[in-house]
Amino acid sequence: ADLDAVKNAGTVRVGMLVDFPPFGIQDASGKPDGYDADVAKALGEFLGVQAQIVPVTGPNRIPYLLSGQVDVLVASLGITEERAEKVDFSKPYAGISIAVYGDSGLEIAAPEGLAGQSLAVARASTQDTGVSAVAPQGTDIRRFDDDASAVQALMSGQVRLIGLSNVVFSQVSTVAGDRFDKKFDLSSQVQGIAVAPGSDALLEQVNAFVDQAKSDGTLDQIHQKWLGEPLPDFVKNAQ
Amino acid sequence: MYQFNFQPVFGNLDLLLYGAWLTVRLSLMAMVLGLVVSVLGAVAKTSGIRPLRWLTDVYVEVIRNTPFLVQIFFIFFGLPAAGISLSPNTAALVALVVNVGAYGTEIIRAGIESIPRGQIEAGRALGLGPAQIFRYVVMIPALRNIYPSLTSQFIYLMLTSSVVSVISANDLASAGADLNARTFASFEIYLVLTILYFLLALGFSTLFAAIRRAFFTYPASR
Amino acid sequence: MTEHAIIMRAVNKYYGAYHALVDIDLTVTRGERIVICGPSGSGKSTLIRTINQLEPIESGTIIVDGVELTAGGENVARVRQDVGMVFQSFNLFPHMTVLENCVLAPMKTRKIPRVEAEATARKYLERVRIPEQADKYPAQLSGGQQQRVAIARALCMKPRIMLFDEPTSALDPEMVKEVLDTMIDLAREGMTMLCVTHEMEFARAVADRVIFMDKGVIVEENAPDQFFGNPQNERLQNFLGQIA
Amino acid sequence: MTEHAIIMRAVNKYYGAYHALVDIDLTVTRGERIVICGPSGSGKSTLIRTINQLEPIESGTIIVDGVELTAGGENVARVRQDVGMVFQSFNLFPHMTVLENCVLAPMKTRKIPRVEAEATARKYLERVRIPEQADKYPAQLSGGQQQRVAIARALCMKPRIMLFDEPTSALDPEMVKEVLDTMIDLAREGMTMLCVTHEMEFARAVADRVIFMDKGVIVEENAPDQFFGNPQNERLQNFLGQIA
Amino acid sequence: MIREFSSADILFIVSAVRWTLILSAIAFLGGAIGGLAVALARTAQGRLPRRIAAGFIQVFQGTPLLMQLFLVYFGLAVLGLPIDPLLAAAVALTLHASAYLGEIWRGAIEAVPPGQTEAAVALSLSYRDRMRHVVLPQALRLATAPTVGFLVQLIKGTSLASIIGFTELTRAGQIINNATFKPFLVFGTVAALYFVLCWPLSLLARHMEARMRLAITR
Ligand SMILES: Nc1ncnc2c1ncn2[C@@H]1O[C@H](COP(=O)(O)OP(=O)(O)OP(=O)(O)O)[C@@H](O)[C@H]1O
Ligand SMILES: Nc1ncnc2c1ncn2[C@@H]1O[C@H](COP(=O)(O)OP(=O)(O)OP(=O)(O)O)[C@@H](O)[C@H]1O
Ligand SMILES: [Mg+2]
Ligand SMILES: [Mg+2]
Repeated sequence: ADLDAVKNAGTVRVGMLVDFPPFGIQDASGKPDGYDADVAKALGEFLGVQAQIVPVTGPNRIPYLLSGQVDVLVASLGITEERAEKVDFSKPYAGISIAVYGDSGLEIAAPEGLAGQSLAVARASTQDTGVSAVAPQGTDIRRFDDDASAVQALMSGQVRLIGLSNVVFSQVSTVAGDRFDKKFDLSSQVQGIAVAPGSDALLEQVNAFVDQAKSDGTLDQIHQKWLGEPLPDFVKNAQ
Repeated sequence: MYQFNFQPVFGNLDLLLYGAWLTVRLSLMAMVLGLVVSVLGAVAKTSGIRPLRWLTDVYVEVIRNTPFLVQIFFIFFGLPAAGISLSPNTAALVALVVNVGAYGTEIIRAGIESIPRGQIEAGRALGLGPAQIFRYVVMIPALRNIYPSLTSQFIYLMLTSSVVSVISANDLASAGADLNARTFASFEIYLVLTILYFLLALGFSTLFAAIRRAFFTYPASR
Repeated sequence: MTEHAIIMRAVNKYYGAYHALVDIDLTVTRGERIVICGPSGSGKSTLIRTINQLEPIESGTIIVDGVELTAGGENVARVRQDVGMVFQSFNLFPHMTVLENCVLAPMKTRKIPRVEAEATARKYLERVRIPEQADKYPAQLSGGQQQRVAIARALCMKPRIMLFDEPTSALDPEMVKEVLDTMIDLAREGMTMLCVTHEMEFARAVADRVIFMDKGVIVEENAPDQFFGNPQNERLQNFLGQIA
Repeated sequence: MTEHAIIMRAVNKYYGAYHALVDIDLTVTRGERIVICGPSGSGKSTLIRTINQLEPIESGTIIVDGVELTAGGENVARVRQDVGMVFQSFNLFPHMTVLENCVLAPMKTRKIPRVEAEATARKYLERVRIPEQADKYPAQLSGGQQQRVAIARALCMKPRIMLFDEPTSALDPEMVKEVLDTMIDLAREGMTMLCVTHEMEFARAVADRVIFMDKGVIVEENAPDQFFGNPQNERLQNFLGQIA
Repeated sequence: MIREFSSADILFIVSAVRWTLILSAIAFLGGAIGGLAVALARTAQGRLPRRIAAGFIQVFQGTPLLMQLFLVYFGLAVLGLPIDPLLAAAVALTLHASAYLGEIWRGAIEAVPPGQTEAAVALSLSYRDRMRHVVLPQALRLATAPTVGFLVQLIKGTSLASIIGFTELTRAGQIINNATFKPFLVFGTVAALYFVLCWPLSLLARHMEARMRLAITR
């Protein structure tokens, strides 16, 4: 829906993940929380409307947007070319870096080393695209429905490698100690707020919001709260 | 309004068709093995051996009253802890067999119990042993009596198999999901997936009807 | 080979608390033809079913063809091969053709090769006068034809004794005669037969002895002319009045 | 009210390609009692089932109680209320007590209040001599009792015509008599009756006319003494020889 | 950042049972009405209603519920008919349950011996009275056990409604698992809850089946 519709309704419906810590989680009372939730609230304030959060999942977040069930996605959606064909992205509001991690005993330093190994990723995630782009022939890429399942595959020994964001990996380390380490970086990935194609006025406002939140320190503050450091430079500087 | 564009789907139809083939293969193997498990389960349940009956009961009730998703999860992620590490496709097959085996056990048991006592007595009066009676007298009519329930359970199995993508096993649904991840043409993909599943179900119904004609069409008594 | 086909001594049978057979004593000589009658529920079926151990007994002795039936074991299987049984409701196997019905048991229990078993089967189908039905399924036959297949099936095991449990009572009147004629043929050939039936004509024609049961007890036992002409027991007199 | 209870003219009935009734002509006077017999598959059931339109016919005319049964429509419902039917297999409603079986149709189709319907039902249960069974379920009764309930249930609709399709052939020999006695009572009271049966004693006792069918054709039709004493048709002579 | 699996999580999962129950109830009510219609159409005299009902059953038994839910919710919205998720779930689940129940009940109706219908016809009962007083009560007895059995499958099947945004039992488990990485604890709890919901129903079905077998063999 475009800006008029949002203003008329008095609420902006924001799709976000609730199973992607620390960007989207549920707090102890079951309410959506996390980096994306705080950004969504700030966006609502900026637009002068109520932000109504709609929990979505990785596989169905784009259908939610395209079928008009939500107005915007603040759903840790990495900006990629393929996605940009379906949805319109704002300027980046967050970013993560993605890498291949795995059993500490494995000696792998570059994509070529993946041949003959099995590696877990969350289906349709940025790391899925990233790994698929560089993996040589003979890599057994196993696509799970979400990061949790992929991590579970790693932990239970079903795979020895995983494509994961730094953010999630740091959480894994707290449980698994030094059983796993980083093999090589894939990419850093910036994430954008997405609107349905044709919602140009809304997109303009969202971009204005992102600019303002970057310059007035709002995003730094939220990033600090959830990830323990200010918004990284590669996000600030990205176009 | 949304502009439908089937190009990404038809451009990759070969992937979906390959996925459909995987689903067919997975379901067929699960059906055959599941039938074996079901017959064994039903024999155990109707046998006089109490612990065996009790064990089968526990198996059947636990499986029938918990979701398939959880079952497949435990088989794939849980068994490695016990030293049994199955590949995704094998784990999917095992989970499906375990699942359909529980439903099938109950169905086939009902079939066995639907055989008139007189049939078994006739077998005994002819001097046939219990195993021979089961094999030659009971089995075919029992399967015939419950054939519709059994085959609809098999179709249900085929549809349920779409869940196996959660453990990264390959099938039609996961082919669709992969394509979705690349093209984001969700509606088009789901529509085509639904049609493909429908065609598979239709195909299986036709196959089952053919099997019935081949093996179970003796004239029914009036 | 003894001269006695069946000896029952002080046989008692219970269904739970119900006393279904009370102190049954019965001796059947080889080649003898016995008809059993009596009101519904009097224990006729139970009696003949104990003879091939379809029903276990609680006390007493049953000796069939010189073999004592102790509970279970080898003996039972051996005896069952020697004792053919024909049920009221035929109990043909519906998923097999007539011929398959007839060759199953000889092939599986006597290990007779198929060719030979089929030859025997066809011979007995001829004997019951339905050779042309060999390849049909039971459901395609009339009741009378089905019962004759059941008789042929039992004969294919070459039993020394045949048991019949109301073999004609599920049949249409016209078909009764077909089956009775078949049974009369068998009787003429000297087969030992026990037959539960209310067909009094049949009893008169072939029975050596007629037995009347009531409430699990053998109440009267006599040659047919005495049995029908001069019944002693009051219940029997009543019974004969009803079914005449 | 006409004097003719049933008139059938040139009635033909097919099951698919099978010609089940061939040019049937039959006139039944009010109060007449007719027995129909014939070999299995000869079309006896089919014939009486066409009279209350359980089977549609392909050509010809059937007039019941002055009402012509054209395909479907009001007429059929009206005629059915006047024609009671008793089946070989009783077909009592197993989930209702005897009394409920009897009052269902009068209450639903004739809109008779329950009290009155129950009074009528009890009267007819008395008539068939089982008033004490009113509150039992069918499964708790013997076959003979069930069949008498079926008769009472049909009578509760106060039909002018009763059709019986082998009402005693599913019964044990002892129970046959109970049911035949009930039917003889009814016949004495002047009810128009068509009865398929092989009970020749019954036919001799009550029938005004006996009809013999073969292959869908009425082959012979005569008063009982002629019918049994001096059968013309060869097939009938044969048939009588078989069932005697 | 990995949270411990806490009592709040258990509470969250337990409270998600609410949605599982609501969705099951809707599906069952809708399915009962739709299923009866399908079963009656499938056993009707006319060829047309029989064909239509057969086609309906073939389609909705032949496609995964997941896809049905997806297409009803997102598909209708894409076609310009935005639809409330609860309504979408109700529609899809009703169609799904109608097909299955219709098929179960058709079988039960056909299992009532034809003599019963003939006796009712001979007593001149109308179609309605015949169905209502004679056929359906008897069919009901045959149908209860498989119906309850299907209800168990339905309860588990409602987990698919998470694709259109319902946080019911299974989805709640996934969410908590993603935050805690304790799959066995989380899904063990989920499985136990399903078992608690379904097991009594299974017992009931089995009990009814046993009672019916007694009634029939009496
Ligand atoms: N399996 C069983 N459990 C309990 N009681 C039984 C069983 N089988 C038979 N009975 C009872 O034992 C008695 C004798 O039964 P049986 O079948 O031998 O009678 P029958 O003389 O053959 O009667 P019919 O002429 O009706 O066949 C009856 O009262 C019957 O109810
Ligand atoms: N629904 C049907 N479809 C096809 N053929 C049928 C059907 N009902 C009866 N028939 C055939 O019609 C013929 C007459 O059947 P009908 O039941 O009237 O015979 P019947 O004289 O009553 O025989 P019975 O003494 O065995 O009851 C038979 O050959 C039968 O096979
Ligand atoms: Mg008996
Ligand atoms: Mg008939």
